[in-house]
Amino acid sequence: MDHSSIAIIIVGILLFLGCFLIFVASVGIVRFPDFYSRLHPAGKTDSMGQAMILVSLMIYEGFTLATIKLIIIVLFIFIVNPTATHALANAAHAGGVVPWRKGEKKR
Amino acid sequence: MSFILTSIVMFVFWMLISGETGVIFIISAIVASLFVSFISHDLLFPNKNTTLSLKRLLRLLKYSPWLVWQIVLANLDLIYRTLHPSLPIEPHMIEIETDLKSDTGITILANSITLTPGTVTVQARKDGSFLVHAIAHGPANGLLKGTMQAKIKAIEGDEA
Amino acid sequence: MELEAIQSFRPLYAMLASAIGVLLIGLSWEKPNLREFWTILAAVIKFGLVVSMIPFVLAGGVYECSLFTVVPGLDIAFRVDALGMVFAIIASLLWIVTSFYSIGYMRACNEKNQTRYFMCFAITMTATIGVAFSANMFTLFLCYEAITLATFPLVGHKMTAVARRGARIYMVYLLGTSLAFQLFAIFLTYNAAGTLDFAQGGILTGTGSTALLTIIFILFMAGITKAGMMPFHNWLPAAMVAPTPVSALLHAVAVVKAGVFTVLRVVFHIFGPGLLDSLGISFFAAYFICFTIVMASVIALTKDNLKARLAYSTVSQLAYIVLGAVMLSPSSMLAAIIHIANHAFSKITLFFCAGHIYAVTHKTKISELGGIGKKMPWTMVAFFIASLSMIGVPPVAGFVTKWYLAVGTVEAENPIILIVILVSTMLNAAYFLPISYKAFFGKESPEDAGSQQGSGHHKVRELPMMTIPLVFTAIVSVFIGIYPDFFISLAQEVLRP
Amino acid sequence: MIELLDILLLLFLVICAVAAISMRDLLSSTIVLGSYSLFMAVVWTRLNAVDVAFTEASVGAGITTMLMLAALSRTKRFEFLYRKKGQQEDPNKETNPLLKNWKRKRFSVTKVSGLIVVLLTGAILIYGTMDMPDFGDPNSPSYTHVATMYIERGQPEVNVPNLVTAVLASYRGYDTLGETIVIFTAGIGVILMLRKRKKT
Amino acid sequence: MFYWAAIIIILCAMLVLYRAIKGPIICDRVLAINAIGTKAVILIALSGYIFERPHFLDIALTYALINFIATIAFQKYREMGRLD
Amino acid sequence: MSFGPTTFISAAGSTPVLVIVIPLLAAMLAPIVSRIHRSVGWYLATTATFIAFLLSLSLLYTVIDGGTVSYRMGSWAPPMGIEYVVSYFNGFVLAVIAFISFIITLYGKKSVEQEIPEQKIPFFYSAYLLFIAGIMGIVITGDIFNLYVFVEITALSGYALIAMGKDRKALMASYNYLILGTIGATFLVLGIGYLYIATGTLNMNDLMQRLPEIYDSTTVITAFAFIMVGLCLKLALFPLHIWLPNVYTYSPSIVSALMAATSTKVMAFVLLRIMFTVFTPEFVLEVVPVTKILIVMSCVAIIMGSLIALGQTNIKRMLAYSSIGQIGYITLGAAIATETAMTGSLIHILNHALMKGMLFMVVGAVVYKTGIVNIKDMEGLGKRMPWTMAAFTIGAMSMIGFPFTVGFISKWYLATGAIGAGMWYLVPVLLVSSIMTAFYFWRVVESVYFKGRSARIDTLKSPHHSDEAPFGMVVTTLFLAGLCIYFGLWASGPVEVAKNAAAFLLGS
Amino acid sequence: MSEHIVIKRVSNFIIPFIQLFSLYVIAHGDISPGGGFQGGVIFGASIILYVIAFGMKDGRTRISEILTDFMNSIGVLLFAGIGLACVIMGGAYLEYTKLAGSAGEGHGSHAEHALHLAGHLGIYGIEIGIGIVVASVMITIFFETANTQDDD
Amino acid sequence: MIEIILGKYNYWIYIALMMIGFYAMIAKENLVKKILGMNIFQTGVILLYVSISKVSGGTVPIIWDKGGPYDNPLPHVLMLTAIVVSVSTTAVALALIVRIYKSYGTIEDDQIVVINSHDGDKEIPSEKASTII
Ligand code: NA
Ligand code: NA
Repeated sequence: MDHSSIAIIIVGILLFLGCFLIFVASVGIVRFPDFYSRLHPAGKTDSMGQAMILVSLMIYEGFTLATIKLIIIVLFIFIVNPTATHALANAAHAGGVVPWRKGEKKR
Repeated sequence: MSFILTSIVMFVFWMLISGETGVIFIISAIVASLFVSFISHDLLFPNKNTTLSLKRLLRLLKYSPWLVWQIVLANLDLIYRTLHPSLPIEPHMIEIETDLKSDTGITILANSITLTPGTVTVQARKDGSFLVHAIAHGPANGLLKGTMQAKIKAIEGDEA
Repeated sequence: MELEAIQSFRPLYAMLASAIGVLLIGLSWEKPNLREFWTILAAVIKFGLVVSMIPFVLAGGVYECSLFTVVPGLDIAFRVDALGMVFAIIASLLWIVTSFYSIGYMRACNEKNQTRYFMCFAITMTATIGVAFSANMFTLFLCYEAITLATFPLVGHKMTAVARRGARIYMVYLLGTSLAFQLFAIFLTYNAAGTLDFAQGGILTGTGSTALLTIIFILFMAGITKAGMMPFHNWLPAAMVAPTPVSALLHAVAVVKAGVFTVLRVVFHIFGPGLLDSLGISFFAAYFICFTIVMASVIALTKDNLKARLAYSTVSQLAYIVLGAVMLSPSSMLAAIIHIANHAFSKITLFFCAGHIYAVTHKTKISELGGIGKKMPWTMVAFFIASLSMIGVPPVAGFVTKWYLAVGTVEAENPIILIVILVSTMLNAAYFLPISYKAFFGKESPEDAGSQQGSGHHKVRELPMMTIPLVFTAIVSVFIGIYPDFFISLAQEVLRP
Repeated sequence: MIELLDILLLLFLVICAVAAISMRDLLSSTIVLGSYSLFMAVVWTRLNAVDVAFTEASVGAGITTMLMLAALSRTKRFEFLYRKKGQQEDPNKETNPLLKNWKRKRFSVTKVSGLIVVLLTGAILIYGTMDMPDFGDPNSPSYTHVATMYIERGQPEVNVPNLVTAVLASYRGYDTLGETIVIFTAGIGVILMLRKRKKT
Repeated sequence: MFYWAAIIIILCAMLVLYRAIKGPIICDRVLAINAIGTKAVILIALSGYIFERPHFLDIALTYALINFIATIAFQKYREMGRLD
Repeated sequence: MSFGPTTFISAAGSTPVLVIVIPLLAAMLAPIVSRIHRSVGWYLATTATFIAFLLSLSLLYTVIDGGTVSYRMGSWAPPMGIEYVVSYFNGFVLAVIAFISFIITLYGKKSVEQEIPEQKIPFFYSAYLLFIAGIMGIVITGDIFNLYVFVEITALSGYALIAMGKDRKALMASYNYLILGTIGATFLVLGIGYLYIATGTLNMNDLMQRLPEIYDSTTVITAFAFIMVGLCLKLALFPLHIWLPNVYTYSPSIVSALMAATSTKVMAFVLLRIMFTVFTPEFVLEVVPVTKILIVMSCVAIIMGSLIALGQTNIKRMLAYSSIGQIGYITLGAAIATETAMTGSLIHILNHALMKGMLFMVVGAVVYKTGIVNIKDMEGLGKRMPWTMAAFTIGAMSMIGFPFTVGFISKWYLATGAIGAGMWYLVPVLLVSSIMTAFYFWRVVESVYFKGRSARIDTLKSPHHSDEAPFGMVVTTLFLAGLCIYFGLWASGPVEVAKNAAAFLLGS
Repeated sequence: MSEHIVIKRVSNFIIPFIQLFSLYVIAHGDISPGGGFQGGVIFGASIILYVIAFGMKDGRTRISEILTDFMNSIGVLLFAGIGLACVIMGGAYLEYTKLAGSAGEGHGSHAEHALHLAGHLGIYGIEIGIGIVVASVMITIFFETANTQDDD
Repeated sequence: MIEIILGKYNYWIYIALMMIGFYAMIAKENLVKKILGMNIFQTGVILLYVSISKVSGGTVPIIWDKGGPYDNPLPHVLMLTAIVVSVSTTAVALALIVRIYKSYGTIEDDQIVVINSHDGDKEIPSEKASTII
């Protein structure tokens, strides 16, 4: 196995993991009972999946200009996504949305 | 000072995303960096004390590996909760108090909370208190232990 | 024989005389005497210019004046030939007379907006001479429409609701039909003939199918509503709301004569008698016109309002002219041309009389005219003379027309029309003679007699400013009845093959 | 484009479009339209239209949504809909007395005729596709005529590798000037309509 | 490989779209759209590699930024009822 | 940079682009320089439109002398680059548009000062100039997509201008126009797209070369249909006219005048241009029976426009419906597709621009002085505003088609063209519409002159002296009125140009 | 929004990067996707983000109304002016190579270089012009549309 | 038939998108909805154009060392313009809607018609009319 095929395998694994995370996040967004709880998969799992796919692309690409851009994208995602999640939570809170409690009806 | 620093950051950023080295591009890079710095240097470094900002940046770099690890944990936790047929969650709100003073510190903590296991920052207040939504009691307790707060307090330092 | 044609601006000058008059009248709106002076001066100059062209025209010559080309095929051009001369001479002469009469009438009745009145009058005369001297159908149409526009303010002069209504009907009929039918006919004519210039013998010969030409003819007849043919005659009685000098102008000089003149132009110089004859539509037209003649007379009989009766009389008399033209026999066509003149002088006399009666006594109904002949002898004598002309009693002008018309029916071998003419003559007598009878032998109505005794200043007196014109036109009526040679020679000039 | 990926993308777009126009809450509509726009850009990257995708990314998802939000913040959030008896009250309380007793009809002429017009238009458009070259046909007139000139001569003549930029800035630079003026005009228009009187 | 990844992501996006359309509260929709946005970013980045032309990264970067701005705008609108 | 003789020559050779760019530059400058003084905007607009007018005239003369002028943007050869083509046909329309715009600008100073809030005047003039530049761009571009761009510039500036009307209905007018205008423009761009798919080019000449061999392609036919419908929406052909009446009624006076005089006419022009110079007469006459449909639609437009105008009480709305009828004249002439009828159609672009522009200017003057828009309130206005009302009367007569006005010339060519093409049955349509026009215009003229002052006028002070509109407004209005008569009597010049243009369109 | 520390701080942090990125997009329009239009929009978006995070008043102190009004025009003037400059230099409208003037005449590599440079700078110039207009107009439109100052 | 469907179905999806937007534009009463529809309509058109540019095996029309075939750049350029027009129109339309809401208190077309019908044909307010005359 040469260097590039190892890289490809790693790329594949990361890609798969990324897709899996995104899938989980999507399921979470659909499945969780209320808005606040949905924030968790949307804010974390999604970003993580996104990052993994981008990292797989970095490895695929090798060290080029595009890799730097990918890194920058990942960094931005980690700065921006939690802020967006927070902003949404904040908006809901300001709008008087009450968190779901165990045992309530799903909404 | 913040002007020059911003210019440099911007120039480096440009060169990282561009990579072009033609004369026109370099001139453009310089002009653009100066221009952005001119209109927005106070945004990037709102704190007058730029040395402090730089110090904080270095401390933040030291902090980030731990954060990445926490994020990984958070995801594992969420995967479990999401895919479990019975959806084992007990969402609730918690209040936490910190002695963070700077906006940057509060921001980093708020986003760290959001990124890490089972917690999302709902409100971050000027006085360093936070309203957090936790997906279950486990993650909430982890946050209440205060490990993260301490680490971020270390980034912020006592200078402010 | 080729007509001798000379280029001259004289026809244009004849029009300009009144056109400049319009400006001068408008500018001297603050000084009524000066204003009226301009009117008279313009009328006299215009008449002089027209008269100056008579000898050459009588000698078979033609004045031509091509002004400019609007677009290829549409020229503004003027041309003085015998037919135009007949109309122009009547119109310009009667303008002088009418002007005097108008001055008297307007001042007697204290009408408002007199400046507008005289300006519109002058514009109307400019356009009328334009109609007379047009060298082609486009120029004629332009002037024809200008007459409509310029007379609208005259008809609606009083600006009351009734006046506006009358004026609106006037406008709707004249404008509507000319835009709908006459213009259509012009489009078709141009398309068929490639030109709109009047020419001896017509321009449409051999240009289109019989059906097309028939349609064109019908459209022309329907479109020239100024000629007052039924069923498009209603504007005439409606326009009676106008001040009487305007009615005189409409019914004797400018408007209706422009209409029948246009019919003659169409018959003689667009179609040409030859073509019309070959189309074989003229007799249908003639019967149609006979209907107008009889119907209008019958309606006139029923009218108590003097001006209304005169209006229907006009409808009937104009029909003579058109009838003469479409019968296409030499004498009938001659009758048509000279009746323009004959009817003009007689009918204007009648209207002048009606206006005079109104101005002096404020009476409009025939039933109120008992005994008026004693108070207004000059007027009623003139009225009587003009009535005779209408009926066709020698030696007054109308007789000449009827004579030639009768001869024409014989030439055309159409006894039915002859009978119609006879019937209509009787009808004419039936609605005109009672008026004179009542005027001279009828009894005054009691209120009149009472009021006359009560107050001295209400005494009826004839106004010289109005009496002189009507006496003059009555005399002319008789004169051209005795000496019809002048108009006959002009008519023969028109009809010369 | 016969691939699964593209079918899914287009399906996504259609769902978004239908949802956007049928939602009652205009804010939701705007948001769904935002996701429509996001995926539209993905379609364009699939079609290799990078510049278009870039523009859509910045305009469709960003500016348009922002402007919609701004406009909604100054008008009403909910569309007025036909309601059956007993249904929920209109969240926009009606204040205009003229409209107190006014009710919207279930099927208006506008709706029915609109549907007919739309179906007709669509049918004609589909009729027009019958003689179109197949998707991606390299022998289609649109590719063999002017496009080939741009592709072959663009780089040597204009000296710009991005052919879109070459065409946009040079060959059809005048169009682009027009486009710039369109933007300017929109700016002037909005100023004319919305700028307040300065306080004196 | 990238192609199938893209397909999975689109399917996920459709899943999330359900939430965007269903709501129930407006914040749910925004959250869903935010998640769809991240998927769009990945799809665009992946496209570049499907076609072997990594020109698309600028677009992906733009997306990440713009999506953020829209979310912040929404937050402000929800809280203040206005954007200024 | 050297400003030698080359500069002059190249600038002179660049007239086709300068005629557009100069108003554009003025539009850019207007918001900036108007900060100096509030009337600078007007001076700028006047100067720019005047220069554009001069340039368009010189362009027209160049075309008359030396034939069609082609200008290549960036020197790129046509199918690749954008080309401006000035022929007899559009050179004529360009000059008309430039002239009318100049006159209306000259007229509008006071009116704008009254109707537009002061701090918005600079932006108003900017949008105004953009509108004019857009319209002129539409006229002379030789590239079909560039046409769309200019259509949108015109449309967008138009929406803003309309919305400046004082009545709140102006807003809805603008909005409805925006929706329908966008549908029209989108149809246009769809059609252009289909054409592009079928031919691979956007240049009009090139399209004309490449289209004939694929005339029976469904793509081409659909393209044509969509372009037609799109343009008919923009030019407000009868069933698609619904946006127009409110737009003309509630816009600021000067905008009503400008739009009435230029915009729909230019769209009609584009219709002709695409029908005959992108497609060919054979296509529209034989391949697709579009002329037959268009004839029917035009007749309906002529009759319905006039009919609805009869019932109006608002003078601006009456004029608007009258415009809808008059647009039918233009399309009718095009649909008959003979040289004479086409001449009528083209000359009517000029004539209607003169008449309708002038009539709206009259209404603007009346609104300026009295605020009156209801016909009933105009009673007795003839004494108060004699010159303005004289102009109105002339305009009315021209609309009716009196033989010494421009209206007659149009009717003459349309009617003789129709008869010449064997379609004599169209003449009654023209004539009936003339009569209806006479009805609704004469009603106004009558109440203006032959009625006492309306209660509304009586409430305004100083009834004794005439209260004419400001000098600038009256003079420009009368000037156009004069032209209505001048070109009604000396029509040979424009008719000659129109005839050549018609011949050019019909490819003979 | 005094309480929204996180949003403000993060906005503060990324706005300069967005702005620089927008300039980068404009400058690289000829070799990669993007250009004046996209860059302008992104720049405008950065200001919009600022306004959303800090309010209209702060936004207007940073970018004043007069400035945007001027920039709206300046951008188009730059574009149209480059076109006009080409005309003045004896070429057709927007014929950028004519900007090389006399340096572009002749056949040598020097002349060719000058022509290339002129063409390049011309395109660059108009991209900047587009960028200015678009950014400024986007800001203007957002400011005007979002401004609730006079609303009830 | 199958070939036609396979070759053209993508066009049909674009047409479906356009028609969804078009329907909203003409049949919806809410003014904002119309604008949403307009956006969808226009993106449909843009999609049609952009799909023309695709050529099988083609790549992004940016010259690179691996060579072509490149996709047709022209529709991309045209559609940049179309997007710009679309956003400009949207901006103007939204500004109008804001004004309409301020003066009518509603943004439903049919409600505004009702309000307008009660408005009558009012005169154009003329500030100076009374002072000048
Ligand atoms: Na229009
Ligand atoms: Na580019």
